[in-house]
Amino acid sequence: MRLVQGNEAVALAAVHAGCNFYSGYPITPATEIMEMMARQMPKTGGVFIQMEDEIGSIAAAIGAAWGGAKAMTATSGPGFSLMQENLGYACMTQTPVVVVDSQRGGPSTGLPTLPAQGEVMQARYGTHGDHEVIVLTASSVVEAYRMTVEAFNLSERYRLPVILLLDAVLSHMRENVEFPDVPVRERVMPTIDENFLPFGPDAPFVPFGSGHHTVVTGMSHDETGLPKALAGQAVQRILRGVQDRLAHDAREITFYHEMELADADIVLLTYGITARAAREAVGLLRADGVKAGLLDLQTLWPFPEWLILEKTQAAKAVLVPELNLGQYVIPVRAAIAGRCPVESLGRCDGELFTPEAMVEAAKALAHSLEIGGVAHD
Amino acid sequence: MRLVQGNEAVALAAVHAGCNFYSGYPITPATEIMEMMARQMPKTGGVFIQMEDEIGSIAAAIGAAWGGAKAMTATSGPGFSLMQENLGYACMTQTPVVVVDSQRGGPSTGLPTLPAQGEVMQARYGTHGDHEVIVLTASSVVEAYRMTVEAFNLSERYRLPVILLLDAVLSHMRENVEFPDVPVRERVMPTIDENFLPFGPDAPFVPFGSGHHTVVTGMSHDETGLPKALAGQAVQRILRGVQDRLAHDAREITFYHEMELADADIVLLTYGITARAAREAVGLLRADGVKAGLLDLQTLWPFPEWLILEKTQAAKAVLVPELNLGQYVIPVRAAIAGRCPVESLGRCDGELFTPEAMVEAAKALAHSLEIGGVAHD
Amino acid sequence: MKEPTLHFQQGDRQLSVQRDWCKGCNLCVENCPSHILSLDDGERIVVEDISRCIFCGICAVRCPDFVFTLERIASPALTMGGTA
Amino acid sequence: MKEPTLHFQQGDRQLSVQRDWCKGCNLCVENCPSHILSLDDGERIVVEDISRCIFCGICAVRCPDFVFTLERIASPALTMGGTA
Amino acid sequence: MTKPGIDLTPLLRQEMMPTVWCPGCGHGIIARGIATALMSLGLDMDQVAFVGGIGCSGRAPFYFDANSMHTTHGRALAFATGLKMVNPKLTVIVPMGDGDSMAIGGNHLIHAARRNIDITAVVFNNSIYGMTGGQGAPTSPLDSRSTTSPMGSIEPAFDTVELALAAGATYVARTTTFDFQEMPQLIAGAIRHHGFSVVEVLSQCPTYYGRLNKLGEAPDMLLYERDRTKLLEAFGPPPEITREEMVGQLPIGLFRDEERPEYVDQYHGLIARAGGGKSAS
Amino acid sequence: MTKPGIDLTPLLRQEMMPTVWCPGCGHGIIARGIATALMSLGLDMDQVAFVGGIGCSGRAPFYFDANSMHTTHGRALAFATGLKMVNPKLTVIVPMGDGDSMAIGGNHLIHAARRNIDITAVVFNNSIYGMTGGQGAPTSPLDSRSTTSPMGSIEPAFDTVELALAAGATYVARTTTFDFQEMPQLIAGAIRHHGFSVVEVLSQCPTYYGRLNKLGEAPDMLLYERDRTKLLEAFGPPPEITREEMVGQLPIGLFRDEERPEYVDQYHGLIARAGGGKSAS
Amino acid sequence: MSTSTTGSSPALGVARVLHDPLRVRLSGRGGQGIILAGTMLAEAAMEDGLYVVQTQTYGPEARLGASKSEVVISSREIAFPEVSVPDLVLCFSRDAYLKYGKQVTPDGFILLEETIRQEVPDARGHFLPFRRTARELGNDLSLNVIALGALVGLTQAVTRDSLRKALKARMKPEFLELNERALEIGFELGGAVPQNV
Amino acid sequence: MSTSTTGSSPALGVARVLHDPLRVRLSGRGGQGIILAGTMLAEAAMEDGLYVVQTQTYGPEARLGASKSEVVISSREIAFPEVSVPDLVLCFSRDAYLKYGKQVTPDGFILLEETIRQEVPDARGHFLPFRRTARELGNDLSLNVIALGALVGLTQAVTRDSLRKALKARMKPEFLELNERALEIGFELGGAVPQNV
Ligand SMILES: Cc1ncc(C[n+]2csc(CCOP(=O)(O)OP(=O)(O)O)c2C)c(N)n1
Ligand SMILES: Cc1ncc(C[n+]2csc(CCOP(=O)(O)OP(=O)(O)O)c2C)c(N)n1
Ligand code: SF4
Ligand code: SF4
Ligand code: SF4
Ligand code: SF4
Ligand code: SF4
Ligand code: SF4
Ligand SMILES: [Mg+2]
Ligand SMILES: [Mg+2]
Repeated sequence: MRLVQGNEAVALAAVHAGCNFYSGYPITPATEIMEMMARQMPKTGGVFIQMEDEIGSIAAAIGAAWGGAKAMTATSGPGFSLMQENLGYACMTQTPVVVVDSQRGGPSTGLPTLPAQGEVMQARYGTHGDHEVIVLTASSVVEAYRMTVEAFNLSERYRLPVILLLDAVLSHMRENVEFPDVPVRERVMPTIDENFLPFGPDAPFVPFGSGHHTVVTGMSHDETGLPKALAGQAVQRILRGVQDRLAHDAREITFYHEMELADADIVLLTYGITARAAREAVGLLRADGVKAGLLDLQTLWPFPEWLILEKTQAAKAVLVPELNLGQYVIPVRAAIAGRCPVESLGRCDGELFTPEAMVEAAKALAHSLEIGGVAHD
Repeated sequence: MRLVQGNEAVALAAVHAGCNFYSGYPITPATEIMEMMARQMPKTGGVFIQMEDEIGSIAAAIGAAWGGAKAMTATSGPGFSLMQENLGYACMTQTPVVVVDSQRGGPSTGLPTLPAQGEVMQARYGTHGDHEVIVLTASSVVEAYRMTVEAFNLSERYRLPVILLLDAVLSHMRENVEFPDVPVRERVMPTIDENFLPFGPDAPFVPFGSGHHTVVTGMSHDETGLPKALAGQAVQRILRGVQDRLAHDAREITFYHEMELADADIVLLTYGITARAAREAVGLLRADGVKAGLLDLQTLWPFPEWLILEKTQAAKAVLVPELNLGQYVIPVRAAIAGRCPVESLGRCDGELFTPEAMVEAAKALAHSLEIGGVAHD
Repeated sequence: MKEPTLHFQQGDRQLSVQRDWCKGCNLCVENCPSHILSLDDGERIVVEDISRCIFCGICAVRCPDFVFTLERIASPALTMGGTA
Repeated sequence: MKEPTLHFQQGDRQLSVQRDWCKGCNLCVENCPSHILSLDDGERIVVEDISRCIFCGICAVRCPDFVFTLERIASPALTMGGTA
Repeated sequence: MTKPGIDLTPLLRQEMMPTVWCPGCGHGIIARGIATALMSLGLDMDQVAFVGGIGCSGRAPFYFDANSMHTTHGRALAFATGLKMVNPKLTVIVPMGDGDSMAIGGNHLIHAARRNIDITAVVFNNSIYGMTGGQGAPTSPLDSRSTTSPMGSIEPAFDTVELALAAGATYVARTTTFDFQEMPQLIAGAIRHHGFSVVEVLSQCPTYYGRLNKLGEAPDMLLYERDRTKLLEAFGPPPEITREEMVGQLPIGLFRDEERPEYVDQYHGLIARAGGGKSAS
Repeated sequence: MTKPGIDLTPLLRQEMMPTVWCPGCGHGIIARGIATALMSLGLDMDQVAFVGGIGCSGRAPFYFDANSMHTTHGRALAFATGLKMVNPKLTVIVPMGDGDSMAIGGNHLIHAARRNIDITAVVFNNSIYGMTGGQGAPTSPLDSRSTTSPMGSIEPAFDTVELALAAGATYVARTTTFDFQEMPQLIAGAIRHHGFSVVEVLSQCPTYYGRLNKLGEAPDMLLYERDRTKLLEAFGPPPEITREEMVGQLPIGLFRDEERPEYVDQYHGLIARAGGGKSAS
Repeated sequence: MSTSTTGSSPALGVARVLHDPLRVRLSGRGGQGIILAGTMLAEAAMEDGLYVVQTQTYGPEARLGASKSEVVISSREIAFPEVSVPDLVLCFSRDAYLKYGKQVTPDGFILLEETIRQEVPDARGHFLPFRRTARELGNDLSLNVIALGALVGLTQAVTRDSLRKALKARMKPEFLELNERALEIGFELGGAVPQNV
Repeated sequence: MSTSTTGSSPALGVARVLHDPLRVRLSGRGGQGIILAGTMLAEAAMEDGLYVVQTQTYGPEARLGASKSEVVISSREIAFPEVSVPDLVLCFSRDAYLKYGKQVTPDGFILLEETIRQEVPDARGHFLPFRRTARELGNDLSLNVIALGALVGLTQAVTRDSLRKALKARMKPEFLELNERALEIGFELGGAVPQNV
């Protein structure tokens, strides 16, 4: 049992997951991850490098991945925006790399030390062009640890950049934790022959220096990696292929918690730090006779439509509290497609929702829909 | 009547709208806008500058706006990704500036010369943190002209960055056109006193050198512009204020075309270049007895939910063809909320949809829903 | 709650002290050639003995916080101690 | 459709020509000291008169397209004209 | 002009005082130097614009009662370029951190220098990232400690002066917060200079650089600055000494002050040639 | 080693030939120079990595049968830095365009130079943006024409060599595609050099730079290169000539070749000190 | 606010329109003037009072490989801007032929540069000596003008006068005379093709 | 895949818990060791076998202004990590008092640095001479340890032994002895406050 800060947990988890390359550029509230990696990497024989900016940080991480490392970088909003171009490069080149974004108030410099969830959509759509990414989030120090390890595991498994979204509160929060022993997906170097297709379906990730002279390009390319004719179709095939694999494995890659969903009239759908108040709110609501339940997502993208549909089947309303003006609520609404009302509860002033604020919103929603158990006062 | 290229139309429209500052960095397929501005600006006494990258381009444009210019920059996907951080700065500082993004296949370098619509969501959510932007699009050379002027007008009116989304086909396409005389919103320098609040509600945009010593910051700030205590609430007020103003003026700022919607069973909802094939498809479908109609949006964001609801009230299905794997269809689905099926038709291989492909998809949809008039073959 | 600026004069020289802006860094204290500056309990600057001040302005150029201003003023009325 | 590489030999020197890669830029044509290179109708390089070739390799270092290779080979069998 | 004897407070934005800077931070002394320079030049603050980046130093624009812009990290010079181009009458001063100007913003610095645009960049060089809490900067000396180089930096530091000279800046100077006479003088010279000027001011960050490198409090750090620098004789050209020799005797003074065609002028010449007479300015 | 007499085709990725470059483009000659250098050094292509940016020059990695990476515009050196750090056995060569390396990528260039990381940057300098169709570059000479400077450029050009030297590169050379003997030799020297090397090769772009500036076809442009450059005597230090004098006699040769602690080595020293013996390499 | 679809509505022109819309595809490799030719054809059609859309597909890769320029000409507004199956094809290089030159509507025409025959023995279409003619004329670069002339000489896709005007508008004065001659030679070349429609 | 909420579940400890959860707010200005104090308090609570969450609010602006560190201590898992109304407040500076030091639950305590009384005459709470004591001890920086000791001496929020252990774990050896003394002095200072609960 140790008292550990959120950012510290991420760094420790990365080391546990086999991370042996960290490149970064300081920014509040993510900096402690970098500072911890500056101490950890030399000790474990890994590489730490402070780059000239965030563009260089993610570029170096991708380069390191192709050099054979498990690579990570961490940043916050402004840096995350700068990383977008090269994040797309990682998608296009199917490079495993882990990117942590600790969200602070935005846009621009915004509220550098206060929490937000303003990058939920940016994490999915921030880079130009079609692409798939995996986006995880966490609401406690121990979960930050677990999700960091899973981020590495998923990035290895799917050869994709995986984004972990934290926020200013979680990054700086300390909790007493016992770290779970999360299994690590080790990278195995496959035996390859001259017919090896480095970008074939399900092809393993084979770094440089392996003997296969791989070509890695952000241009459209076919399974050999070369930018050839009909590249448009080739890239569509690759992008759709990734989409299909993720859809196929949806149940394995969707991490979530649930609470009292069986008979819930009102489902609170949360992610990240907001889940904590929601847990308390569900208790308070139940105590007040409102049948509330909680679906708390750790996997935000690929969008777990199947799960949301499954878990809200019997719901009479869904409430989506977010530290933004209503982002994730949109795909949720699209998924639920009118089967019940989906209400947004948003704020972007750098403050958390208290459990009481959620209770109030849930009650108002129940009231307006005349859902039983709410005193009509 | 002249034969004019899409990119040329944008440059000519910008000059018409009073643009007197252009900063940019070359990139296919947007480069001709820059090349034309390099010739036009010196002739009209405006400023043209080639910056060292796209980050610098949008920074210079924002700086120029505060110097008193009507400023524009143009780019394509990779450059648009790089601009995201400073786009957020423009949002936070309420700076009028026009950003053109001519979409090519992505992610990353992708398909540099082929069309796509992969930045529809990025244009809305690409920068970190909550914010509002106005995003316009066009499907013909004359519309590119009109929408460019409107982009300037709206950016003046709301002190917001306005994004114009083109694509590789439209940028490079030539059509014979007669340019309409689109009215220009001139910037008037208000008289200000010492109580002037440069970031007050509806405050006019007063550039530097006016005598008021304005403070412009990307940090959260209050109406004076200063980053003071309770800045979180201040920024939320500003962001919500912008949202409210745009919502209030929704009917004035939503540009669209419609075709045969009155009795349409199947509504094709398009934007940008895709609209052209859709127009032909509607004709073909009608000829085949399918009651199809078209809602073609020029204003993509703020999301015209009211319009979509109004125009699809009687529809039995909505089909959303996009040159991506399904982006805009998500908020459309959220808006329609189950009132009828909303189907995505997507591709990201650098090719356009032919009218025939749309007809086929519409018929399949009609067939699956057993909508009348479709031969069940 | 803003404290008024203190003004000290000698000949045509005036030393003004805006104590509110002081952060207690000791730069002036350690650089004053007359050793007449110190910090109070609230870690704000105090001019201990203005009579020993030579009105050199070193405190002004050393202070990062614009606490001191040394000016030549027109009317050379000698006023020791705070005037405001 | 790839055209076979041409090989010319003189003593232990061999000049190989990969015509397929030629883009007709004239760099070799204008730099060949023996003036024996020219472009055909398809704008591809032709060695007009290999007997006047001095096997200097200037064409190789001037060509941006790796069309020419001048090598020393082990067996100095003199073969004029294409061997493949 | 750099002697004591002026009231600078009219140049300050009173409602933002006191500054956010830590006790003893050299940035305030540089801000004072800039104010002194402005005062001595008698410029109308209506026509002065400050464009800062992000960092402790980037906050400087808040404290001047002028046209003030606080932009994004590293990009201030690009913003300033647009501003200056459309409004050449403005005196544009860009206070930059060392990370701001030479880590993330290095490219904009060298390009502004190349263009020789009439902007004055003042580099507040405290050899560290102050705002984010003491990480290494590209200006951190070899072996110096920071939170990202806890065992000492293994990266050679940039020499701001060398880089600015190589990139084409036409006025290049280095000074320190210790040098209260020269500093405002050099800044005033930079502002007067018609072209791109870089004035690097070595500044103390007692909170991070001082603490992590055991250099004592602010007063000690001023002496440290004195001891590690050496005035160029009679403001001459850069001396022919190696990087290694420079440690402990970093040259300070004015390294270049030369007239070359200025970018905005050049552009206005272009307008004239293109016949676009009704210039934006 | 730079004499004719070697078959370079085994080093080429046959299925990508012919290259995408225009007829007469100098980039192919530089590619040949790199191949010649590699051949002369006898390196195992399994242990050679090419990391290119975006631009005509950025395509070079496609044509070598090695580990090849074609990254994003301007960022190649940052990618290469990560790659080299985790796999120091790789010989890392970075072909860069002049826009790629000195417009958008200028910052990564100076930082790689500062760190002195063992990477060889070959700058394919054609004084223009080739790939996007002839826009001006930061290397375009004053008054030269491009599609974005139709009336002649008003921006002074960067001097790659000066910038690389100021930033700390330990091997710095300039040559041209005309100089078929020196060019591969200088590149080989750069690859052998342990530290950050920059070799700038002046290259002809007949399609845009040549056409827009009426310099004729590729053969004419080779002569143009010859005439505007002047060999440093005996590969000495950079000469003391002004920028203006340089026009028409741009110095070429080897400007610096000096040993300084290399970054990867330094980092491995740090690992040793930290006790993290099981190094990544 | 709903806006109208286009701002222009030219009067129906006088050209003999084979198909309406008429879809023309010009293809070749970079530097062969494909796009300029497409532009001039489009301007001529505009001069004839017709609607016109010209698009192009080229790439960095296409600088050597094949690129195309397409022109759609119609008496009505043109919705879909690209060409699925062209009515008229003009093709200057082997690669372009292989990629873009094989398909045509049943009653359409394919005009091919003569030398393609050597490189692609089974190529189908009308072979005309564009390149040789240009060389004989003394300017390799007039290839595209000759070919455009031939296309119009054969099909009257636009009126000759309009094309002459378009040429005049687009050509730099120093090259105009030469190209005017090239155009007339092209008309003749095209006029001599046996019309099997 | 559904995962469990936390990975830890400490045994219920022995500390006397005034409230469960107990919410403590420490505030002051930058450099006064607020966060370190919060961390040590949290570690002591952890040592006592309780759940604990420590959060902090500071900013670049707060380097001079007020910053706070909050600790929630509970025998059960802690959901909401921040503190709306604290049970215990420790406050070192005027600005911190004005921003964070005024609110407390009805039976809670507010401990204030003595000198605040001069700057805010109507300040309410128990005034203790943290600063003066630290200075007397010879190290201004032990302010936070003294105050933490006082808090625990008064309220027994955590056991003294646990806090001693936490201090030992966090302090650099060269400062340990001094701070151990500071802590004991703090315990005494706190123990002497009249307990009006
Ligand atoms: C894009 C981006 N990356 C990182 C940051 C975080 N950040 C703020 S200031 C700063 C560096 C401050 O150092 P310096 O520029 O030297 O200024 P100082 O604070 O030392 O004056 C950093 C990295 C940011 N705001 N934006
Ligand atoms: C972020 C970004 N901006 C712009 C571009 C467009 N672009 C591609 S190559 C290039 C410049 C090419 O010039 P240079 O680097 O000199 O290489 P060259 O083609 O001349 O060899 C540009 C601007 C891009 N791909 N990515
Ligand atoms: S003016 Fe001189 S003597 Fe007087 S207080 Fe200031 S430094 Fe000391
Ligand atoms: S130098 Fe200024 S801030 Fe520092 S103690 Fe003296 S008056 Fe106070
Ligand atoms: S080897 Fe020399 S002589 Fe022979 S073709 Fe080549 S350049 Fe001419
Ligand atoms: S130099 Fe090479 S590409 Fe050019 S003509 Fe000669 S063989 Fe062909
Ligand atoms: S952190 Fe350093 S640079 Fe920043 S204000 Fe404090 S002392 Fe100055
Ligand atoms: S455009 Fe210029 S640089 Fe690019 S391939 Fe062609 S000639 Fe070479
Ligand atoms: Mg700094
Ligand atoms: Mg170039």
